[in-house]
Amino acid sequence: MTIQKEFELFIGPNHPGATGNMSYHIWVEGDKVKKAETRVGYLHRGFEKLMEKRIWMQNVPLVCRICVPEPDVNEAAYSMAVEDLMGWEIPERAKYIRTIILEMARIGAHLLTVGGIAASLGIYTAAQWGVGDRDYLLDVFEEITGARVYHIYIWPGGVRWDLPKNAKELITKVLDYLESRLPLYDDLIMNNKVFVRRAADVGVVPKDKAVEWGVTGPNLRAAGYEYDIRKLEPYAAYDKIDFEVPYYPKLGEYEVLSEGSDIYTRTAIRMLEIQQSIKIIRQALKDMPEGDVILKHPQWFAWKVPAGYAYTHVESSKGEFGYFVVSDGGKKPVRVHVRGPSYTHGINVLETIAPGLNIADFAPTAISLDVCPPDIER
Amino acid sequence: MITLTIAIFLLGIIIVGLLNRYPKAAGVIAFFVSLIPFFALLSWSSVMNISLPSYLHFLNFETSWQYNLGPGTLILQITPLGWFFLLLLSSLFPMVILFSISFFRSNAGGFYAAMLLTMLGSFGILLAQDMLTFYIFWEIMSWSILALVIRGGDRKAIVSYLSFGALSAMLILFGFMLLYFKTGTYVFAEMHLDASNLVLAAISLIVSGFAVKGALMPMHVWAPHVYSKSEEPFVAFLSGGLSKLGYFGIMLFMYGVVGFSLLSSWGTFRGVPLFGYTLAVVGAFTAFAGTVLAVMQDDLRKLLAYSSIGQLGYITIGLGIGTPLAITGALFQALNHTFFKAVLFLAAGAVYYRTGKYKISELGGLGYKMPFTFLATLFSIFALAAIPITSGFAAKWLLYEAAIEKKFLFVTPIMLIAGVGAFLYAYKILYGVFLGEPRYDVKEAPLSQLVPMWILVLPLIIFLIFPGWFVDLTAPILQGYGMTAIPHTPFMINTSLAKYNTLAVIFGFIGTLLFAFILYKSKPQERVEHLDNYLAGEPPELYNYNIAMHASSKYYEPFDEVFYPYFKKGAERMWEIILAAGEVFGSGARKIYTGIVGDYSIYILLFFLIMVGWWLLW
Amino acid sequence: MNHENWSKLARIMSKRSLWMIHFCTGCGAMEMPPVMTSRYDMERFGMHAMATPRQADVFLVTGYLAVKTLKRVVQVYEQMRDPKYVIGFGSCTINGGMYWDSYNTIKDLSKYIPVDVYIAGCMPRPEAIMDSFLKLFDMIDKGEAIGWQKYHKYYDQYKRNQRMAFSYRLDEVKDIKEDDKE
Amino acid sequence: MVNYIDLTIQILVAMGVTALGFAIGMLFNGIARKITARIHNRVGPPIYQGYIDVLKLFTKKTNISHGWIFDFAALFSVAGIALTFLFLPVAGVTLLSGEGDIFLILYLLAIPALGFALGAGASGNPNAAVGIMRALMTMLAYELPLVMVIIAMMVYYDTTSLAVIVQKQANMQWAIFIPVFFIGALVADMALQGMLMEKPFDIPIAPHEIASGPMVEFGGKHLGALMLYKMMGIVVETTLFVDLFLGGGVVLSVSQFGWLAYLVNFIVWFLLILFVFFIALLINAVFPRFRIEQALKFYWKYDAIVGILILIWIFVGVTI
Amino acid sequence: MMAKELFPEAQEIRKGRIRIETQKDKVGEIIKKLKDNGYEHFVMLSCVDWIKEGKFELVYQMWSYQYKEHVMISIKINRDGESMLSMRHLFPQIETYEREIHEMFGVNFIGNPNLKEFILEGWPHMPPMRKDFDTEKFVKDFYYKIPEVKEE
Repeated sequence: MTIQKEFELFIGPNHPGATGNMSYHIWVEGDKVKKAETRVGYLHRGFEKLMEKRIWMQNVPLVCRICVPEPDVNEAAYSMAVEDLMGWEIPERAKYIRTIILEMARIGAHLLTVGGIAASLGIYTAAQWGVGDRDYLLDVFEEITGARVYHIYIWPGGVRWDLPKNAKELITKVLDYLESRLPLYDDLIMNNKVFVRRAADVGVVPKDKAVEWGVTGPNLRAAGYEYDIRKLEPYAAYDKIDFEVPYYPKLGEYEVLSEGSDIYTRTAIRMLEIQQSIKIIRQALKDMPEGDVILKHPQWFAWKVPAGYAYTHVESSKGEFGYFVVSDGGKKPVRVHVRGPSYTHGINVLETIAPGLNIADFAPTAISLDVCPPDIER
Repeated sequence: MITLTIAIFLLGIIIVGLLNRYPKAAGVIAFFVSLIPFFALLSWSSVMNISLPSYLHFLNFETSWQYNLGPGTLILQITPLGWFFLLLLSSLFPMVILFSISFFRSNAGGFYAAMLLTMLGSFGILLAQDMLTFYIFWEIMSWSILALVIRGGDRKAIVSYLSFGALSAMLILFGFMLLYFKTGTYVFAEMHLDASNLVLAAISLIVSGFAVKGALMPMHVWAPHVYSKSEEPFVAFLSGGLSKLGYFGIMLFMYGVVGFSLLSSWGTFRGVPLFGYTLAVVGAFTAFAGTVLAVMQDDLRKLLAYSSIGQLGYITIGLGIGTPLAITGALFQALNHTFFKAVLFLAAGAVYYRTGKYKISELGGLGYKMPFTFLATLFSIFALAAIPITSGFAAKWLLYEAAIEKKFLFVTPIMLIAGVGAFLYAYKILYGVFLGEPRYDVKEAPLSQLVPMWILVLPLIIFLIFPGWFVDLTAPILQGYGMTAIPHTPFMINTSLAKYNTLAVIFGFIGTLLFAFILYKSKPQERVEHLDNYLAGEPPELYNYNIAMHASSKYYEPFDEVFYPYFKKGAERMWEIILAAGEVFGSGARKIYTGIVGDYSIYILLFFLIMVGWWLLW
Repeated sequence: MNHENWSKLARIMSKRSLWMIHFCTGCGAMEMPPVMTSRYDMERFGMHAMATPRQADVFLVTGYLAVKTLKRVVQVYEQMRDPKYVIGFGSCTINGGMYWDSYNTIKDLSKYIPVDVYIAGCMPRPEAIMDSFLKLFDMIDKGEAIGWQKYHKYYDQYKRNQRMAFSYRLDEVKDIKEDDKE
Repeated sequence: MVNYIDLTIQILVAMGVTALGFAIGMLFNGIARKITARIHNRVGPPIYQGYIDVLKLFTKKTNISHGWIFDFAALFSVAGIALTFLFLPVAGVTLLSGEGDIFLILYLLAIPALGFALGAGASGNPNAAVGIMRALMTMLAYELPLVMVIIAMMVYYDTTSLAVIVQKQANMQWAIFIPVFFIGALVADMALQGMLMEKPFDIPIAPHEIASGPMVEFGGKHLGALMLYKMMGIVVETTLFVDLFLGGGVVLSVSQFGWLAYLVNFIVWFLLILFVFFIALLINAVFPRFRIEQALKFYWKYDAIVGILILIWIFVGVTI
Repeated sequence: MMAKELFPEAQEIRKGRIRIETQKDKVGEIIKKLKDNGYEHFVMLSCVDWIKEGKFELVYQMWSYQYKEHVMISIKINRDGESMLSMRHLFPQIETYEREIHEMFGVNFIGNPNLKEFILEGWPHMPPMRKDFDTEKFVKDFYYKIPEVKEE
């Protein structure tokens, strides 16, 4: 009888350490992970199949369900892909509104993630605060778009309707509130000695491999690359807005305490991005021109999109969100393929860096990579 | 009648030796022979002020025995101290033999013969009244143990036992020679010692010699090898019984021959002789290091071996402190250790008998398959970890009290932490072997193995309820040293610092258990399968019911990671210093660091010789 | 205390201390954090999330269920101890919602496990979720939340449906249909 | 002759005190959750939530078991912790064994822990096994500084009895007012944090890592019993701290004031353990948890060094 | 060097989007060359089912942070059973994409040992993302026909 030395643990699907409905199957000996396998597919709905069955416009409500914490990036990327194929240039005001919406969504998602990282290391207060503060953002979303989570506000050709009259005050109020809260988060998380001990130099993605492995977004910036699609290939109104991309080792007010690319740096980058997002929204609100917010297009439900291939990508809170759309000139897309950032982070990267981690560090590492299962399996 | 006994023993040895091909018959004969010491013990119980019931009066062993041997006279006589240690050995010995009957399937005659010879040797040691007798029987015991170690067949074990046995014997012999040189007599009673350095050297040598047998820390190297590579029943006897002979020797010479007042004359610290203080510190270090090393082991027998080293360290502490409280505690710990460690080794034997495995990481889930073995183990582990529902607690408690009474500020925390460390390895045994994933489909151990285990558990329960009885046993021993027994009633022990009332503990425990039971029995329950378990929602059938769920391999990995560097570094540093010293003597001296146990023991011997020489000159 | 009073007490206790299983089955789980935190705070009702099914009383099936997840849901549901309650969350659990033509999501949760309360909407607002909790309390109080009893009673049927769904095989569905006719 | 009436009264009082201990434990659970909720900006559950939870667990319709060793756990845990409580001087009164020996209490505290560990091991879940490993190592970690401080106190007060220590602190001569034991109290408070399994030392039950650890397979009445153990554990451990450093809550002498003294002492004791627990909760709310080896290093490096300094202080003080 | 310079046959769809149509045996070479020339980020591997032509189109997509350019390397293989060489040695994440395409389209990748079940579990029918798999019909025949639990 051969005796297996490792024992098997399932982190998820029914486990507090799993982000959403996914599962990590880990083999552990003693306290060290020897091997990890990501198991996905628990959320598979066959979106890409469904999209082929629906007309272009019907797909907008579908795509936003691909990433639950931050649905707007999907709408934006899909809309941009359609606009790309159609050759549309959307109104200037719509671009600014998209910027505002996307950045607000980013703040919300980052608050969730930072809270999640902190909670996975034990600061439940941070998670409670993060989700609680995010709720004020959702209120603004509700005021603007009519929905809390799935907004379906960004459409091909612009945004569905103009901002309400009091939008500026509403948004500014929330931003002021959030800004007043950020020092508290710093005290609770980033300046917490125990947090630093737990998070620094843990769950390191090798810097030289990060790009090759397809790491994107804050995780890539934590590894020391100043890569941000908002800067590289500006969409919406990002080319007209002045903002900084935080990356390791430029951690602003946070001390550089580690070699980077670890849980601590990834958290710090996210905290800094929240500040930058607030800055971006304020600028966008200030610079926003008047005018139409959507293209005047006659037949919403009878679009025929010219044949061709389009790939558009946006910088989501998790990384690069890309839409590969193929049209044959018909009423329905031939193929929509979504590139979620979690696809590489959650499967390949995590499986590679997991061996050697402690059990205690596994869930925080996975959460700090911001793995969101619905965009893996769609 | 002692002559007759020795004759029966020798006859028995020859018979069982000849019956090598009939292991069961040899075992039965050996078992009956092995009962003789116990009867002798009963007949001598008047030494301990215990009167025998009238129907046992036919037992009539004479209390002293002499034989003229040319250069000296062999004197054997029963003393309270000898009686106490004989109690431990003679009650353990038949049980071990009984266990062996079903344990050995072939080739057992030699084993029984050597065991009987070992017992004969220890019998003599415990009764010896002069150094010559003592040494002769000591050698008989040592060599017959060697025969048993050789049966284990591991070269490293044999070499390490041989070299450390020789070292021990040499140290003892050298000490005896010094004493003889000083006093001109072999007989303990006739020695008149003074506070000279020569006597101090002699007693230091003798105590270090016995410490080798008692596996005290710097000289413990042989114990893990021998314990882990010999046959189970023998190891149970060796660890449970024979290791106590070292402590018997220490007690005999420290308190019997030299005496407390003479020890104090070489300097005291807060009323404790410096000699004893050193011993206590070494004992505390042994207790701690043995515990830490035990936690790191994966081999069940090695774990138990290091645990033995750690637990025996407590006895050393007690002997070192040397107050009545401490000596009572040390003797109590010796008694507990005899029984619980024997049970643990026998249980390990039973587990091996059924599964053929010793590695903890390869065992698992035997608790429901071998419930009685498990329960016996559980009781022993309660005693080992000093949980207050066995007598294990009383012993540790006495030692702690003694240490606090003498204000051992730095030794007591180490003792307590070693006690907590015992929980760690105790749970490793429980979880790794008996709980967790059921990996083996085996039957309960045979009855002839269970009965000895359970008989050996009994004293742990009896002395839980009546710790006062134990204190009664120690009274004559302490009287011999001019001390009085600690105040007690059958259920209660008093010290100057606190009281320990077992009745309160037992009735409180039974009461609260009843309370919990009523609370708990309120609802029905159903038994579920092992794999109907929390797997984060994953259905086990998807994995063909094949999910490894036993976490015992490297169970305390974080612990190992924290402590291993210190132990490794410490040893390395020591050898670096030795190498640097060797450099002075020339290039050939580099061979000193050979990694062979025998060589190390010679170094230790050299070290002691140098020390002794220095003392003599001074 | 007689049996009736005892079970009444049990119902009151179980209503005021519903422990939820921590299993985010679908995208509806996104509205669970707000419900658990300062805005809505379901711990006011004594509800909080539990890591393992052994400790939990109420299962929130948050949204659509892929068949792969359904297997886990059934496993978890069976590991929970009676009395246990299920809240179907969002339109997807009622009729498949916007995934009505998806090949991988089940369309009606109550075919596989008994559901005590449904919440409509995609996704339901926290207020709706809180309302469903109150509704469930009410039902427990009146002894109407008997999903777990139904599961024991019609165990065969539930098991059959689960088996059919897990197999994905069209022929098995037809076979059972014919059996029913006979 | 045994006085049966006295014995009966004693047993009844013991049962009452045990029940009271459990009641206070459950109340503490509610208070803890309320306070934590306030820190989270939430309303939180009602203060009596602990009672409801435990009653609910005991009224669950079905319970599962992994065999008799598993059942053993629940029994042992409740019995052990109740026994420990009976041996503790509560507001200056000890029911069993008037002396209340500290070593005995420390070892009695191991009974429920070991029982719990047995049950968790018997469930066969690796999460539980890892949790127990962490629990035992945390125990090893916090015991070192704790016993150092306790031994310093034993030598200072020249007794190993908790009851005597409480007596010697009467008339508000609390140990915490002595500078060396003020530092000692800080050290012991960190150890208490580990004892109570509050962050940063809630390593054994870390839900994100090992899904609530040892409790993973416990449900229904088993979990109810374990919750009782945990809740009572809070009372026992905070009482131990209060007895050691805060005079056990004894402010009025029984001989002078009679039953009034019992009442006042009891209220003071309650407020003091609540205060000690409150501090633990505040630390709990704002800290992440350590990794297990970090906890070991924290206790054995920083805490233990302070502990050694205290021992040296006492050592020198005693010698001179 | 930019993709246009490396491969003259590449066509620029619009600014920053390059498309290279090629044969399947050249893919590895092209990816390798692009990887060495600054196109270090492998974005994704997509599959398009052109059912009328009877072809699968595999699109390897890469991005250069340096030139801010997105390259789609497109090949077509036969729908019925033609397999493709695995590119997992070039970028580790390709393995996962291949695994998904294997499951969803039924394309076999030679040299990828890890083509086990990924998203679906126990799926007995044709790979669902193929155009000839009718999800609506499947749903009607399967999910809607599972009987309700009858209560007496």
